[in-house]
Amino acid sequence: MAEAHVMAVGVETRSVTGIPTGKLGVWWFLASEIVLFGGLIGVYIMSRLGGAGWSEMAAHLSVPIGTLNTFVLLTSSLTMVLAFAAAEKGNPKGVRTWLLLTVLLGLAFLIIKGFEWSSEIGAGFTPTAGAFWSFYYTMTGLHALHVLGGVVVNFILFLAALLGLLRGSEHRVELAGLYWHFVDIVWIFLFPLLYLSW
Amino acid sequence: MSARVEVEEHMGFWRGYVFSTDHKTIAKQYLAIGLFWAIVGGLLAYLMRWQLAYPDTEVPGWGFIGADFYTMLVTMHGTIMVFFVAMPILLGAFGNFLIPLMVGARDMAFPRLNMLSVWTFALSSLVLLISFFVPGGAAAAGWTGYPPLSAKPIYTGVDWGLNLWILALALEFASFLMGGVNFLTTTVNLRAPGLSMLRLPLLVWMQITAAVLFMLSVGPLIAGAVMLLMDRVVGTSFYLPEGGGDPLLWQHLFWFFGHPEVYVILLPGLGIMLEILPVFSRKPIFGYRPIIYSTIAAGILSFVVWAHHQFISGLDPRLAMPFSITTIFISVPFALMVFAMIATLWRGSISFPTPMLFALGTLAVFLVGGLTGVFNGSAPVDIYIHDTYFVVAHFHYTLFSVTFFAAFAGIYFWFPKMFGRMMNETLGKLHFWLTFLFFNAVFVAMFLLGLGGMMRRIANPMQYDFLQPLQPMNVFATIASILLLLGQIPFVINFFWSLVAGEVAERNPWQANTLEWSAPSPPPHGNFEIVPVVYRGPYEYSHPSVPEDWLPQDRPAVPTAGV
Amino acid sequence: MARERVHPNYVAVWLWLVGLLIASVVISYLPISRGVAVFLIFVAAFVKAVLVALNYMHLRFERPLIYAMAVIPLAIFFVLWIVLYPDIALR
Amino acid sequence: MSSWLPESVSTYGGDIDAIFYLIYYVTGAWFVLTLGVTILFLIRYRRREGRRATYVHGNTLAQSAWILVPGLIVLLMDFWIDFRSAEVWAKVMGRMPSSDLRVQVTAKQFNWEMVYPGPDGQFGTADDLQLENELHVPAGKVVRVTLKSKDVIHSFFLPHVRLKQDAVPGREIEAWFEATKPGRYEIPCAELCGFGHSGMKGWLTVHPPDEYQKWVKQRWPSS
Repeated sequence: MAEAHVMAVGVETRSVTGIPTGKLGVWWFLASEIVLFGGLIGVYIMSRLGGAGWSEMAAHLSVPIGTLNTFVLLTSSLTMVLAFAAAEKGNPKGVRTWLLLTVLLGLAFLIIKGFEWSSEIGAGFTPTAGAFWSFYYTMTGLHALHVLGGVVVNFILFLAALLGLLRGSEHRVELAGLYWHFVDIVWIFLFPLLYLSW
Repeated sequence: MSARVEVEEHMGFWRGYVFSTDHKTIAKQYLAIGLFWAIVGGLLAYLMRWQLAYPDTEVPGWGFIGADFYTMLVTMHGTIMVFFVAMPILLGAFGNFLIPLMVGARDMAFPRLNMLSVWTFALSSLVLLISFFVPGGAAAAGWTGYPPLSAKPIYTGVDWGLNLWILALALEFASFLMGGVNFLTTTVNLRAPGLSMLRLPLLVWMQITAAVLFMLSVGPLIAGAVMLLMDRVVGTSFYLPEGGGDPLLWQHLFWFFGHPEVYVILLPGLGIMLEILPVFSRKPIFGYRPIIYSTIAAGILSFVVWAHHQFISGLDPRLAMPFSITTIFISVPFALMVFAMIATLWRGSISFPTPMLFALGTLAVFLVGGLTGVFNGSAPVDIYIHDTYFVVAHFHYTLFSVTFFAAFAGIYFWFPKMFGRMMNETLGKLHFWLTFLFFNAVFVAMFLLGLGGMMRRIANPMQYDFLQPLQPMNVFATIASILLLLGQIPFVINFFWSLVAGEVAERNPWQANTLEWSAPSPPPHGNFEIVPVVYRGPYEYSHPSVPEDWLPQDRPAVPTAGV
Repeated sequence: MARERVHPNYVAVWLWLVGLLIASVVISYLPISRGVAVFLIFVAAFVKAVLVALNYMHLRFERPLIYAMAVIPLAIFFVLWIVLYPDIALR
Repeated sequence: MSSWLPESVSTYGGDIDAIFYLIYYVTGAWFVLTLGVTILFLIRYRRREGRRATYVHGNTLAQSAWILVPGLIVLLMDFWIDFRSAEVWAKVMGRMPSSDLRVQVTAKQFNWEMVYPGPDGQFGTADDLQLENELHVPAGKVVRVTLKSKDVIHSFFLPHVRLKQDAVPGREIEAWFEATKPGRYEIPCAELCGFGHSGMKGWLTVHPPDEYQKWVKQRWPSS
């Protein structure tokens, strides 16, 4: 009886606005994330405009590796959205495949980033080697933590899909996707800010 | 059947009380942690006040206080009161308890996220508590943590204490971000049938505006805190000029958050007042819509005023006047809210139980806080009063009014709903008069000290010739502050005594209109027997069409009037 | 929600993204003035971000409330940028 | 109230105090009015048997005018305060008058280092003079202070002059004042700068012009 009562509490959901509650929650979370990365990027741009010698330091970054990593992350966004499309069409096999690919691409991004960091540190460009490097490691590090979080979430979803637990809650693929694409957008700006320009 | 029994029988102690997903239990957990920290913060204030009145003498019950220990006291008092008392009590406790009840929902939108939020906060509290006991002591760079003082251990002599301080704040922010997601989605999506946004109680409006302000302002500070921690631990120089950094950067990031944060605390406190005033005036709140528009205007303005904390910090002087103007303009929306509260009293039928006394006390105290803000907002006047006790007195008038007066009003008012029993009126009124009297004594004295030029955060005013004639004021403030602390004893007795032996409360002891009063006292898990249907706005008191002087939101079959 | 969602052509969007990525890398090596290059690179980044947000995050199909949640934060951190400019960039 | 503010001894101290009093009287009037009306209502409309509260919700424009019009008056008074403040701010912080004497003040935990350029008026030359915590200026002359810091943020506070300006490491911040009354005044640090913050202070000595010349002669006998 009590258990049923508790269940009733959990199951009863309302959506006054017509927007699913989960989606609303993720978007509120993303709103605060936008300000976080927006603020950090602003601080970087303004510090760089006010400082000297940043371009010389930035020139030591490897543009090919950065480009490759951008490509990896862009592609993982595609696989993520294809997983969502498969979920909506009721294609569990597609969901599994595309989610697994997304997880692998996310891991690939992290591994490439790890190699990049270690080669930079090996060349003496540690976080304390200059203002640019401090920002570089902080920004890419914070972003990589977000990627890691996304990989974990996507992997859990993949496991759920594998065990057939995702049936009836396919919308979670969309929610995880919103976060994943946001992380992708952050990188879309970090790449030119750190690697390409000025 | 009381909910407590049901919870105990069917969920066991751990799921019922500790790892509970029920928003009411979570609210009580926030309240308990917040009240614990309030006691700690109050004791720190006692130590500081003693040192200021009788410098370098033994504090009764403690011992001698050195200048470095005093700096730690200042820092931790501010941190605790803002982040670990005001936030958990006003948002964590009242927001969590009231939002689902007032919107007619069975729980928050994400109950498990809510549990995660309170436990993240508990962890954050633990980290802050540990920071007192690490070698070097707790953080001592001011609650604003300005680098370079905070960026290098050698400047303060505090090493891990300050790192843990940053960590505790980061966890606290994460906790309230999770809470904010819940507040917003619950209000937007889980409202009961018939409950449009313009029928929401104003407290809910205030809580969600606060949640939006918090979520949109805290991001840059989180980034800034990561950078500060990197400076301390990794050795970068984001804020250190010798490595190309800039100390002013932190001030921008801190106050970009810090000023909206003031309203994050203020608005829920005003929301409590706006709920209580109509109930005990037996009148609709005056100007429901103008109040909402004022709230939104104040929220937007709060993002463009932050540099008024930095007028003399080396800020580009051209920036000062725009910020001075926006700051002074923010008096308009708050003036409208105060006028609306006063207009609510007009031709009411006003009674004075304890919650009403505290609500009116909040009004009086907040009025002084708001008016003295104009002095700080005027850039030239700020040149003189910046970093003096005038500022200290000003922000205690604004923040003490909501954190304590409004919170006490809320506790006396919703105690029957939270715990199913009434609080004692005699003790309550005694508590109010002691608090009101001694609060004003303490902080009027501080205004005068500030005008005399006494700087903030100095451990010994007797070291300055120009402050020595003011010393009797310091002694006066200290005696008053000790009496203010002792004045809280009736509350503590009342709280615990009423918890076990208070008069059992009925469903709607104050004859109020909002939805929480149509749930049992205390509400069971799931809150309502049947989900209420809303027919009208929340403040239909003394409506001409009914013989009683109240008309609950969910009572059908009466022609709708007003909002 | 029973409303059937229109799916944009996700692969075509991806091709655009990759194309813009290559374009921005190429621009960074072109012998043109830094100002123009930086401008073009950030236009490309902005277009990429908008493409992802509209198509992959489905902002094209969302209600005004979700739009507001995406756009208002941009306005807010932009205020911070403006004030940081005279104080940090021009110090 | 005037007995609480320290005596003003600078040319712009009076302007700042004037704004202070303007705001004091404006907000004081609002305080008395608002609280007076509140107390009046509390007494007049207290609960009595047989009387029912009036149902007014204040959402129509005609009703809400009762709060909007006072709100508009608040706004007008805000404009008044803003305009007066902008004038004084421009005078004190907006422009730097041509100076008669320059001093470099470098803050460090927990002292003020005052560097005088000497008779040649140039810093970094052999005749520079450095004093710990002692600032000597003539009355009636514009003194330009260049604030620097060696470690953390300090704040250069001259309560009697109504001057306060943070000294930020990595920046050179200019401030100025013109003292009007000879005397010896304290220079506390107003920004938390560590455990020695309390007690970090220097002395500003304002000399009458002839006495100042004597002090200069004594310090730089060669000139």
